[in-house]
Amino acid sequence: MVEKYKAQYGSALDAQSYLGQNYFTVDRSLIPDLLRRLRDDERFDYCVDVTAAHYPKREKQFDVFWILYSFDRNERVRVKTQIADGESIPSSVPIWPTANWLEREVYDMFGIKFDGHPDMRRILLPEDWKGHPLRKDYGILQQDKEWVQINLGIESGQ
Amino acid sequence: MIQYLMSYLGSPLTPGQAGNQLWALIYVMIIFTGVSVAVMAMNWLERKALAHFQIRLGPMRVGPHGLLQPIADAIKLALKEDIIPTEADQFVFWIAPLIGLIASFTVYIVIPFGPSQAVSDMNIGILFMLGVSSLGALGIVVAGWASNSHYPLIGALRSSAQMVSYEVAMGLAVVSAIMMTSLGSASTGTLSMIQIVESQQQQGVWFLFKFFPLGLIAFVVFAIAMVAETNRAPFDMAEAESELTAGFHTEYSGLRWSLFMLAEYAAMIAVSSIAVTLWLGGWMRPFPNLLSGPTWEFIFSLFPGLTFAALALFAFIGTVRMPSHSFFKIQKIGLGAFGLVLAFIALVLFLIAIAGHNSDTSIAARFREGIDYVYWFVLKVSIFMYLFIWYRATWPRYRFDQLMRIGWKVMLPISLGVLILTAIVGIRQEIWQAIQTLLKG
Amino acid sequence: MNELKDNALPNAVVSSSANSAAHLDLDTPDKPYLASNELIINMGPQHPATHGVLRVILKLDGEKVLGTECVIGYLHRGVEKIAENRTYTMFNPYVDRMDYVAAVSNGLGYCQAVEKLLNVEAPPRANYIRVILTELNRIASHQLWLGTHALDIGAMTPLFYTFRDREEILKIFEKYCGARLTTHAFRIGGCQYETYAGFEKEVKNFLAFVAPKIDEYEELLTTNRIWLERTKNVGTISAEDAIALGVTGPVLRASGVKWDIRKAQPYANYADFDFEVPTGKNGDTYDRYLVRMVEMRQSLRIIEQAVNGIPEGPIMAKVPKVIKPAVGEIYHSIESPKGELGYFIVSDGSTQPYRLRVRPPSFVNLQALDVMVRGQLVADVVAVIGTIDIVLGEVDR
Amino acid sequence: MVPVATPFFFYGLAAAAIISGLMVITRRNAVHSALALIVTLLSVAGLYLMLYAPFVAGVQIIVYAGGIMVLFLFVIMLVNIERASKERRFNRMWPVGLVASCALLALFLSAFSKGKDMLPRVPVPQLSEGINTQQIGALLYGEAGRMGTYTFAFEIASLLLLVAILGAVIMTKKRI
Repeated sequence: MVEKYKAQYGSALDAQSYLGQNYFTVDRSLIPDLLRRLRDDERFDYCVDVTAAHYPKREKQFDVFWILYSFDRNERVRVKTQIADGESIPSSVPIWPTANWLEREVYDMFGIKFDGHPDMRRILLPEDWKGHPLRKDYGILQQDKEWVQINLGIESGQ
Repeated sequence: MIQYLMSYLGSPLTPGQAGNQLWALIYVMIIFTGVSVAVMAMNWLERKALAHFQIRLGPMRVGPHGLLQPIADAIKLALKEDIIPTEADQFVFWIAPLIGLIASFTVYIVIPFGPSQAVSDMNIGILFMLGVSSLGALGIVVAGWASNSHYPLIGALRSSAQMVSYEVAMGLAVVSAIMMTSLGSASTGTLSMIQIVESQQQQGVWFLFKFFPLGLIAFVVFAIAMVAETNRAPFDMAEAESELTAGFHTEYSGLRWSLFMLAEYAAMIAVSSIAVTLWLGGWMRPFPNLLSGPTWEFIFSLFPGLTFAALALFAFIGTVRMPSHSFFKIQKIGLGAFGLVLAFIALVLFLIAIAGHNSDTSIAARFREGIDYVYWFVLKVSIFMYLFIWYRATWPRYRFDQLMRIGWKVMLPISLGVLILTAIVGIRQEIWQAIQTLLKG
Repeated sequence: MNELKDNALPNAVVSSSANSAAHLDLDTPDKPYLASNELIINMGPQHPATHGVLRVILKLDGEKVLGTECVIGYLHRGVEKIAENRTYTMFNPYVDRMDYVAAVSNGLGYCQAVEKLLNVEAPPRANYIRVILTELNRIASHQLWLGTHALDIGAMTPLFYTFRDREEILKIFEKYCGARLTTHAFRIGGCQYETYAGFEKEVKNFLAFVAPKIDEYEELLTTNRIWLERTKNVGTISAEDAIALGVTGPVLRASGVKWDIRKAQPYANYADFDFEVPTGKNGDTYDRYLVRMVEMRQSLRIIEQAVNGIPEGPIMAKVPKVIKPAVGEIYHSIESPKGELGYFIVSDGSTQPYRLRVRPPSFVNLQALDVMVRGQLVADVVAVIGTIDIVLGEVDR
Repeated sequence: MVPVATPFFFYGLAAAAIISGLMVITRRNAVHSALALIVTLLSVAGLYLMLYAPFVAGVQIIVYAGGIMVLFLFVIMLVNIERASKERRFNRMWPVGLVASCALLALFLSAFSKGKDMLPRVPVPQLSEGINTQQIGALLYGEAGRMGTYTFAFEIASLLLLVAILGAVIMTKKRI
């Protein structure tokens, strides 16, 4: 499987393994394509999770992860790609409907937009909240004081 | 004065028939207070019985074994802030609980607790009952609408549809019982509640067992429909708390809310009374024809006293079994006093029974009779009340469409079939004769 | 025109939620005069049957559900953000606060994920203790689910029965680690506490106690006509849909997919035990109920085997005092009572996780609510919410 | 059987019927109208009772006030009330209504002025309250082998109702 994809995509794809867990590090341009092929050809029919991590010091600030599982092969694989701040990424909702809320959560927490997502709104935080809490530059005690004052009527905003 | 009392007690007529307005008024007041107290007792009983079904204790703090809990509840509800939502239709919101309450209390006019122990014996008694109790649905519907909120509205829609549909099955079941009154050897049909019971006595059979199993089926249909009519579990769609928070009375609070509860429980007692009157021989004691004679009369007239004595015994056992901690001191005294009151009532009842046995025409005899009638009637009704609680503890709730399906596709055909079969079985001889003449001619 | 129509809806319509309900397609074409309206009902966040602070916006035609929209996040505490600011050891108690009904499972998943990252194994005795407690917790979680689910459908009594029996489990937890709900029972590398004296006996007593109780619940419900009518063919989800929506746990198994991480990718020492993975056929509420009932019994089997086979030995592996995993990332998941509970940890070599992601089963399963209730009635919504078995602490984290 | 305060009850009920009848057509809110209609129906039921026709009164309550009005309310609640109440109450049709009611008034007045001569002079037999129900039964269904006066009309009416029910079912059900 790995060889096949490596041959096709060349240097845009890199397969690695850490502590027995396999993952692909791929270029952003491969994203909807590779995921679709993983599902259709390799039977990774269950998208366990979509998530991200923030590296503010890097040029491409975000790592986006897809954790996939195949019922047939009883095997997990991770797909990982890097994108810059403000850049958007194709949504995987057409491939796995379950990505809907997961991508919304990523958007909510990191501010990464997914193109083609049917309902790109915040999910856990209120719609008009400012800031994306899981970015590293968002302090742990930080709050959207303005929102709290307006919506909850708490003067101190805490 | 005594003469006057005597003349009334000796009269076999209800105050309504005798045209005695004063007595009628007194009766109305007695029934009103009686029903209110019964509702309170029912409230306590329901919480206790439900609790014991569910391996818990229920109210234990207010009074011994929570006996004073209904009073505490009543005070709490009366003192609570009465909230009317700003967007609600004020007038309708205000009047809705009253409609329900008036409807469910008005039916008590015709409920016969004995041959003369009713406010009035209307010639259309059962029709009046069904009609007035169907007005109770209006209270719920209007309450749900007036709250101007979604859950009450859905609750109101559900309950109006439910009540109207189950009224049909209920009415047909009632008709088959009424039909039985005209199918005795020497009886004519009647709608009067008192005459229905008397007709059962004449025919020597409770309608439950008449044309077995037709009477039984009609009774079961009625028993199911009456649970739906009163919006009780498992048909409590209108106030399904897990779906509609509280259904039609979501926006109600305080006294107004308690009026709804009062109406609901009063309606429960009322429909149970209909069932008792129509199928279970009303006020009659078991086997009034078979085990007749003064001795049997005397034995059966001891039952009220025995019941109270048993209750007193329970209270005394409870007093003894209460832990000997200073905390329980007052409760212990309270329960003991309660037991004493019960024992005293039992004693009075025994005395009346004995006095009534010895003289046949005195006030005591009349009293004994009246007590017997009311006792058996209340006993039968309380079996139904217990069933209501039992249902609630045991069954999940039906879904609305399933409820309607049962109402229209199961209950209605069954009750219609029972009605037709009752008629055929009732006039089988006439039919047989007609066939014979047809064959001859 | 639209304004008029909105006015016509009684005031319970959530005007403030206009934007969150946007994709429900509220702008239906104008209806003729005296037409009946579609109702928009706001169920929750304060509603007796939404199991906490879930808010579901229902679009109804009469009583029929045309669409739902879940609004979540009322319980959001930023667990993942907290993790980035705590050391690995300090974060351990926080995971108990996610699925507080199955806190032991959460702790197990987290501890094992970090152990994997450190590349250590918990010693066998610790694994046995972990399995016993986790399975006890699974029973407790299912009991709580059963009670509340039955209450949603209108049966009051099972709630009290299940809570009575769950109490026994909580007593064992309390004796073992001092806490009943948020247990913090395990440590990274094993267990902190040795079992107390008489632990085995008490667990065995519990097994003997609870098996007839499960029969008791089944007696009340399994063949109850009303229960059957309320749960059969309600909230059906096909196996394909369930997989596509990432549904896991009993909900997936009830749809006929025989997949349990305990069997598929055994963790701890589940490979040593003999147990069945129950599956359903129709994927409806009733099948999910049956699957969970069987699961409780299977858990009893596992516990019995574990209690009988518990070995002597250490309960902690050799773990450094300061946990400082090497740079790398790891995903580890376990079968929590609700489904696949995963932890994805990115380590940058420091004492704190660089990024810790929790893959919550309730959150993902809740997504399937819309598929399950479309076209059903309002009463079914509460039944389905109950049957998915969500814990809002885990959905919102 | 002495009637109590008959004139008082008669005028009270009549006034209640008329006032609530007026409220039915003047209230803007359909639910208020419906409630007023219930009061009207109940007052009429009371009038029936005064005519020693308890069965008719009971049926009036059970069918109209209890059954039909609940269904009315059911329908009204599903309907856009706020909008209906914003519409003008007396619309373009009011001249027609005025003419019709004037004609009706004229008819009543002429009947009243001609007085009792129009009505048969035969005294109406005073029936006992007790047998009212049986008499209705006899009229509708017949008794002792004899067909009742209105048996045929009654059956025709029930057939009509059945047709109406079938029509309603067909109209609402998309697929039979």
